[in-house]
Amino acid sequence: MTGLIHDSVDSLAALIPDGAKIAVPADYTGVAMELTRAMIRRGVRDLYMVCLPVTGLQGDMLIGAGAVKTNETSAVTLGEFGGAPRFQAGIGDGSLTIKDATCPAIHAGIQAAQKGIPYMPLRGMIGSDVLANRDDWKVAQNPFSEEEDPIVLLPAIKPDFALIHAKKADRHGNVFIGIRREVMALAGASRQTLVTVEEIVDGNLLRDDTTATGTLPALYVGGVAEARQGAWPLAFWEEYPTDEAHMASYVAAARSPEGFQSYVDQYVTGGARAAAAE
Amino acid sequence: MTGLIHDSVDSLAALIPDGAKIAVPADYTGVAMELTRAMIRRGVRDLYMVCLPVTGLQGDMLIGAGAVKTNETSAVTLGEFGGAPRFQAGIGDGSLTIKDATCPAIHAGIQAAQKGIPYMPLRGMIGSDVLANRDDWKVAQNPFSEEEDPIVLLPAIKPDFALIHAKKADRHGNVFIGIRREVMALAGASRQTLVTVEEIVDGNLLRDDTTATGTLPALYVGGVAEARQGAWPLAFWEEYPTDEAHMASYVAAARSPEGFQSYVDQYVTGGARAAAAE
Amino acid sequence: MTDFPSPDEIRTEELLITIIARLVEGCRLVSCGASSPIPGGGCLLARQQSGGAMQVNVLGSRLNNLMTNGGVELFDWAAQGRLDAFFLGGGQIDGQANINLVGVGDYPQAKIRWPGSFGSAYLYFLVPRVILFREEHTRRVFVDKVDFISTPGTSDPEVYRTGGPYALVSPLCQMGFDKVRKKFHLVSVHPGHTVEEVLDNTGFAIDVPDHVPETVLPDRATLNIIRQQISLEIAETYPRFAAKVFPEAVNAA
Amino acid sequence: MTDFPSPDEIRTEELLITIIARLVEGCRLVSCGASSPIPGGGCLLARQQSGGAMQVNVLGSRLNNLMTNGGVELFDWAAQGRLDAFFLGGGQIDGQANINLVGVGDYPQAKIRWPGSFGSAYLYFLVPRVILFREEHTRRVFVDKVDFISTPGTSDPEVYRTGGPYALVSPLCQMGFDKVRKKFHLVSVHPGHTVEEVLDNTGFAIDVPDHVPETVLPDRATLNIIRQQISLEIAETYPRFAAKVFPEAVNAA
Repeated sequence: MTGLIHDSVDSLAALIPDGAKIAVPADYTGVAMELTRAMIRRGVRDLYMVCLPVTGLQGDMLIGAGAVKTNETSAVTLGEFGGAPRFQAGIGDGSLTIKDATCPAIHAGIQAAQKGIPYMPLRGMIGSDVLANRDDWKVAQNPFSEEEDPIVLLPAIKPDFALIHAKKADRHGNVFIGIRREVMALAGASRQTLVTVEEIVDGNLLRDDTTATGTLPALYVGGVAEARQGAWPLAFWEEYPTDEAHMASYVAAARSPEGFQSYVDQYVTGGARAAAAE
Repeated sequence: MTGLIHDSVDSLAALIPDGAKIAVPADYTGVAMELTRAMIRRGVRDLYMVCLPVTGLQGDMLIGAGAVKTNETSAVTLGEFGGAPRFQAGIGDGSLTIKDATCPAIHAGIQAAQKGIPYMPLRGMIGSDVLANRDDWKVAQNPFSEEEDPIVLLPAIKPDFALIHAKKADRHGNVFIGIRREVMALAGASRQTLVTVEEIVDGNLLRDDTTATGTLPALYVGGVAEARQGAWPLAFWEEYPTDEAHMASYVAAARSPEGFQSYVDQYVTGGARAAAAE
Repeated sequence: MTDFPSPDEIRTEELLITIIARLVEGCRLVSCGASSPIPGGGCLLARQQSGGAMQVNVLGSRLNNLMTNGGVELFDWAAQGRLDAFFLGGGQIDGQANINLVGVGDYPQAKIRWPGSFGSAYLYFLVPRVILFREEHTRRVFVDKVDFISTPGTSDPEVYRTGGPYALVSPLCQMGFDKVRKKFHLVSVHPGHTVEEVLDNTGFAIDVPDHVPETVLPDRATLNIIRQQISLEIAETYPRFAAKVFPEAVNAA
Repeated sequence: MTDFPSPDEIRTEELLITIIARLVEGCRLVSCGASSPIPGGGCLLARQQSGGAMQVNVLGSRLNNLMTNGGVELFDWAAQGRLDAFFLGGGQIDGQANINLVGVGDYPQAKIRWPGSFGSAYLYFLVPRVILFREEHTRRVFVDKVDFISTPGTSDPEVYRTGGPYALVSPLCQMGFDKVRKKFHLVSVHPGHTVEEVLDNTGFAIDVPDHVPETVLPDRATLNIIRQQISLEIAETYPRFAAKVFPEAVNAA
């Protein structure tokens, strides 16, 4: 495999056209925050953002920057730092179309795409307003039951791009994801996976017995760029913790559109990110 | 977790009652051959044997010993050693009920059980005699298509026991399966997983970062017993190769019921196994 | 004879951990969700008391993580029937045990928007003992009717449902839920609180028996386990919670 | 000018590897199945010639394994549209490209029982270039009508099908398949063999053009790559095949 390694995260962000369907993971999986900033710099618009199964700062910033038209998610939250202010504002003024889901339903839609099947049945949800507000979901009789047995059918979710941050990749484009197995489903479901990594390493991760089990093969990968501290200010695996002071300052700034814009000016389009991440 | 570690493979085999639905993996996953011999020693009967997705010597021996009533599989073969003689004989005299499948259909049935859903749709199969002979499979319209779009629906496969051989387990019952990820699906689908291992080790495999990714947590496990060379005469991972001379002698013996019985007398109920495995 | 400390020796968090441990007793596998230090502590206490028979998955923990198949594995456990207990909160919980994690006002343009339903619309159906837990017991939380049903408390008989509300635990009381009558009932009131206080702060009707017992406190042995052992186990995942509630243990460690 | 060796310098296996490499040219991802040294060799040769653009998964190989998600991953690739080529054999293959991997005689109590259908009933529907490959070209294998359809050569238009028969390769010839006419046609006959020999040994009717070309041999550069490099790559998974077909390379290594 050649040509998967990009020189910059901005070059990776340039692969994502306006209107793309992107999939992003929960914070524990590894969030490509540097790529998120590059997407905002490039001014991407009209994204359909699927969260597997929830999002936080990444989603809030993309929403705040006006990059997201529709958000399919089970939750948007900054966790102990509180509600996601730009998400809440987007809901409140109707500028964001929300498709509320429940975590396993998004997993099932992604797994359906991974398996190349048009839909997957799933238990639960019947009688909830989550289901009542999803006209793209169906309820049907379980064909293997002789009793009345309704079950929800969830259409496959097929993102154009999955966006993740991981620990390392080799020059072939194989990516070490360790125990974050949801990346396999996300990558299988998506047309291609764009990856930032803490480090690009020599060798072949698939040929090393200690890494192969936790490696996403390059055949799923559309591009890789090195981004040290690339999940900042979020925590990344066991590698580094959340930058709590920065998160608090984000929440304070993002309460207003103007505050959010000045945060972007400072940390996304301006030069303050590198300094803050040190 | 306490009490998952058994002193002997025969004690593990005693957990499997007559009539149980067992699931066994393909040779590359790790086949519990010592446990298979213990099951034949105990004289287990009327098993429903599901193969994920195929079997070889293990299935042929269980069939030859009269332990299997029904076999759901995509193939039974001894690979380069030829056809599986007791399987062929069981088919020929009608004593074995065969449910022919195709590999991904068994994977899908097992994954449906892993996800706790009653069935999973899957592409392919339409127009095949595999499908035509499976009255437990259904074909239905894809409810998400406005065109005519038939798709096969496969019921969940819920084994009572999955039987595997693995490299090591800790005393808590966590089992190292490495890159053999199909074990996760098999274990999730099955009521419990019975495991033989080359070695029982100290410590906790889930807490060691280098092993956690490839570890089946004890919560799926019904029992573990140490069985060094427990896949013999089959190859096991990169650990040891097929005992080719022994396989050839099995194939020669198993051509007739008498030859099979004398093989069993020698290597299963007799004491020759230990010597041969050296 | 069991040695009980006096109520004023016991922190509310310690009492809640004790109650939760009782509620998950006998389970084989329990898990708590994100941002759940008290449920996590209750599960870890129950595991300690089970003598190893119970397995506990703490989301976000490295030492008490039992998931090696990605974020979906918790949900698969539930559908497989392996997960015996889980915890749900809610911006609103109503008298029929419906839960709202989405918002207040008309959907989707809610006046107040919360994060979203997470796994509630699934786990509530499939986990036999779902314990409703909130640290705020007010009429704002416990409402007559939720504005949005993230997940319903009960289902019609044709709906596949092996799980549902098992108990409600708050800083004031413990309630049970009758699935046939679709109604909560008061099980016990915590020391220092009264039935009237519960009723005043609950926006839905509940059944109150003639005699409402006081919640049994942890005995001294249990309290010692919480303070000396469970505190540190919680601290791995929730350092700030542990430092606040168990400063002695955290500082000594 | 390209340097071609004479036919008698080339082993049948080397010719077949060359043909297969041509048939998978331009693919992004190809895989061969179990017990497939010649398809495996063809894929590895094609990868070498692609300059790194093609990825090859060899089942059973450690060095050329691209699967890290269990045995199901190959099938998931196919359904995802990532897998461009695969290989199928068959105890019987008929003139409509139906494949029988199950047995001869009435089902299920077959007179002759083969192992079973493996993944054929799925991959044949979803892999654009399925190459039918048998080392035996006889009327026993290439029959008018199979006794059991493990997987059908064609499907009705309403059936979701992105894949199917792309070519048939045997030691005698290469055929193509017309999905509309549901019929094989002769593409080329290997040096040393004739159209008559093909027809005599084929139990189904095939279209034969007026002029049937001779199969183009590998040029000397390609042959050197096969003998010096591909031979050793195959040997990792198929040592006995490699030792038999490429004794010089294997002994030298």
